Amino acid sequence: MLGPLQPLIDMVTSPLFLMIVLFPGLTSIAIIGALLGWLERKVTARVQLRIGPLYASPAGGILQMFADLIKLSFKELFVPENSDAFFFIMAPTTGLVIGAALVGLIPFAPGLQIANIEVGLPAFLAIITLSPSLVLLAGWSANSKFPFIGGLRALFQQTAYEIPLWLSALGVIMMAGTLNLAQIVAAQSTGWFIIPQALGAFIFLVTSVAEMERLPFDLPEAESEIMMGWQAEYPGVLFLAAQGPGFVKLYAFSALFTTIYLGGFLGPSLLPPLFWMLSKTLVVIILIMLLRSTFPRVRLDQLLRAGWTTLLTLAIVNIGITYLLVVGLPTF
Amino acid sequence: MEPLSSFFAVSVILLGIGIYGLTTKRNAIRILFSVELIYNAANLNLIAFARLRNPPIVTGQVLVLFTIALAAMEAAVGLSIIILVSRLNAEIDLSKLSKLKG
Amino acid sequence: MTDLLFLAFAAVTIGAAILAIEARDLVYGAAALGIAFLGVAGLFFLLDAAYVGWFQIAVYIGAVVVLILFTVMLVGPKMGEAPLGLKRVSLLAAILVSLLLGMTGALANATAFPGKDSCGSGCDLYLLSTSLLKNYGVQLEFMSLVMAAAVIGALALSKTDRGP
Amino acid sequence: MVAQGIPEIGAYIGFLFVSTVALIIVLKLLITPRDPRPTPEKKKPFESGQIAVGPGRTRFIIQYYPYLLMFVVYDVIAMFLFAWGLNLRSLGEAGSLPVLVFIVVLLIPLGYALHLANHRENW
Repeated sequence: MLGPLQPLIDMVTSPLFLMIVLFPGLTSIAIIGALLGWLERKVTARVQLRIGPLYASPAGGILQMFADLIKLSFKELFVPENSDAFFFIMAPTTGLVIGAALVGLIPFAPGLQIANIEVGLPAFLAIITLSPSLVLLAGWSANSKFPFIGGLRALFQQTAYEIPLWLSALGVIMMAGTLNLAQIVAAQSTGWFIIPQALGAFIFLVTSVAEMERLPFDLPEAESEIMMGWQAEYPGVLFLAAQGPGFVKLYAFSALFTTIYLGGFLGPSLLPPLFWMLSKTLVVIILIMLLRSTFPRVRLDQLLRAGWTTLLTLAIVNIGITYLLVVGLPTF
Repeated sequence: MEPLSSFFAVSVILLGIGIYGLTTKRNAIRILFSVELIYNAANLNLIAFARLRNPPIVTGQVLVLFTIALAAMEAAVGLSIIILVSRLNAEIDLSKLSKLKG
Repeated sequence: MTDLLFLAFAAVTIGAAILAIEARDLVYGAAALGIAFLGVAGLFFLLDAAYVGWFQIAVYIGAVVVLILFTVMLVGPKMGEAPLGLKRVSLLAAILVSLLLGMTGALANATAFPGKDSCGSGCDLYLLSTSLLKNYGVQLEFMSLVMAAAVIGALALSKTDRGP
Repeated sequence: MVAQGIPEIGAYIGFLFVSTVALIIVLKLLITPRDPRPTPEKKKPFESGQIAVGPGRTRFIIQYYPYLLMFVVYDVIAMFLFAWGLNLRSLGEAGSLPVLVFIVVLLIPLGYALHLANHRENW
């Protein structure tokens, strides 16, 4: 009876499709992104002795971001004059896809991973490198001053912090001897990598905050200087598409930090692995949010110089320490 | 499974496009694009030919790592030269840059 | 499935390569070049060279295309747009390209090339690493010298005595 | 089962891309007002309430260009080091010697770049 529909039903009920659409996939990304927005506003408000979102639901305004989302969706959509319409629309959309693609590489629990590829960690980092060119194109396409300055700042900042990010992740690879994220988690069953890799974890956290363009490294958007930077001209849904990757990247980077330094889904078997993974990720997210409300913004030249001198040197020192830990003292 | 020859076909077409750009364009940046396309054609060929061996060998991939690195260096130096030339001459059309002819 | 993926990647690569050469605006040309690199990376994945594919994405699209886009925006997208005016050369190039395409047709018909089967040890990541360091260690040193020369040369070239 | 290539991540990215584009198109069709003609003032570039003067793509930050060049080179180096790091245990000390020389040689241009940076005002 179902004859012609059978392949379709098979496809929809296959585990991969369910993963893509439901858990680590699209629906969860949208919901988690909105909840992270709420959490960030609440945490920042608590640090600054304010109340934060309050009205949009019975439970402390937890639906505030969903309300904002609906409001933004109903704003009028237009393209500013003299701007390059193709790149203006394509850049934030592709940026959203790239941000969301990161989540697919993370093992949330044994078997609960969309793509378990052999070179998972370089794949994650290589997908990250696609975002500077998109941000530059977005800033260029608007043909306006603030977006262009913001795009250039984003370009320099993200390229400067990518190298320390790669080199701090190299320490984990040297310890684990594999590039596969699930196997990196398995290698931590004898001890989390944050203890031998404390320096690397610190560099990774700082550089990933810079890659996400969050305070204290939010120069590309700096509201008080260049009015949201490269996002200044975006109306309605496109503004949503430009803002969304920030929260999705926060989620993905925190999950990656948990995976490679905090033992991922490993934990006492009283509770399911997924619980350990998500609770550790939540701790990392709250840590990054507290960074935001604690430190003041830095200047662009200070930022770039710190990235290319201090952090790069620390990353190379970390590689040396890891080499000694794994191979032992050289015997020339 | 498509035969490996189709990969060679893509490689040859890329090479053709690169040579076409190299011969007809006079913009320095456009010529750099053509060179990069030719590099990519060569890389594709190397990897496909490494798969052609029975059993396949890994040397092709190692060579491609070196080629990609060299192409990146070439782009870095080439683009610095282009920026310098455009500052000195306000022009990057290679047919009009004839100062060195004396 | 692989057939469809191969056709998609090949079409994207070739179309984007043509666009990169022919696009009126250089910014579009640079973006198309990035997409062509992405297509080549996809072909690398189909040949089971996953590490090289991600290397290609990180280096070419992450770094080289960004540098090209920055340079194009700095130099000005419209600068250096000379009319072609090279009828004979372009005719020669067209003949050359069609010869190459004809060779392609001959290649595609040849039965000398077997279909690709399982890759086995030819695509092993650890073997790649060992081969790179054990058999090509000296070449790696020369590579580092080339890189050092390239950085120093590029920095010296872009050094300006004037202010920004 | 560890997959070598892309089928899964490719399907995921493709699905994401198609659904995002579809979402945007559908939302645009659903949402845009009946008479979607923005007024000329609305389409002007944003400049904090002022009327924009001069070209939009202005104030090019050129002084950090050397950082971009260094990024290209160090990206390549990081990828080479990844290929070394994953096999460190079996390579051991003898196999790692080329990479140690590699790292030392590449610290020279970094030193040169930072030497330049100290002699310039901005970076």
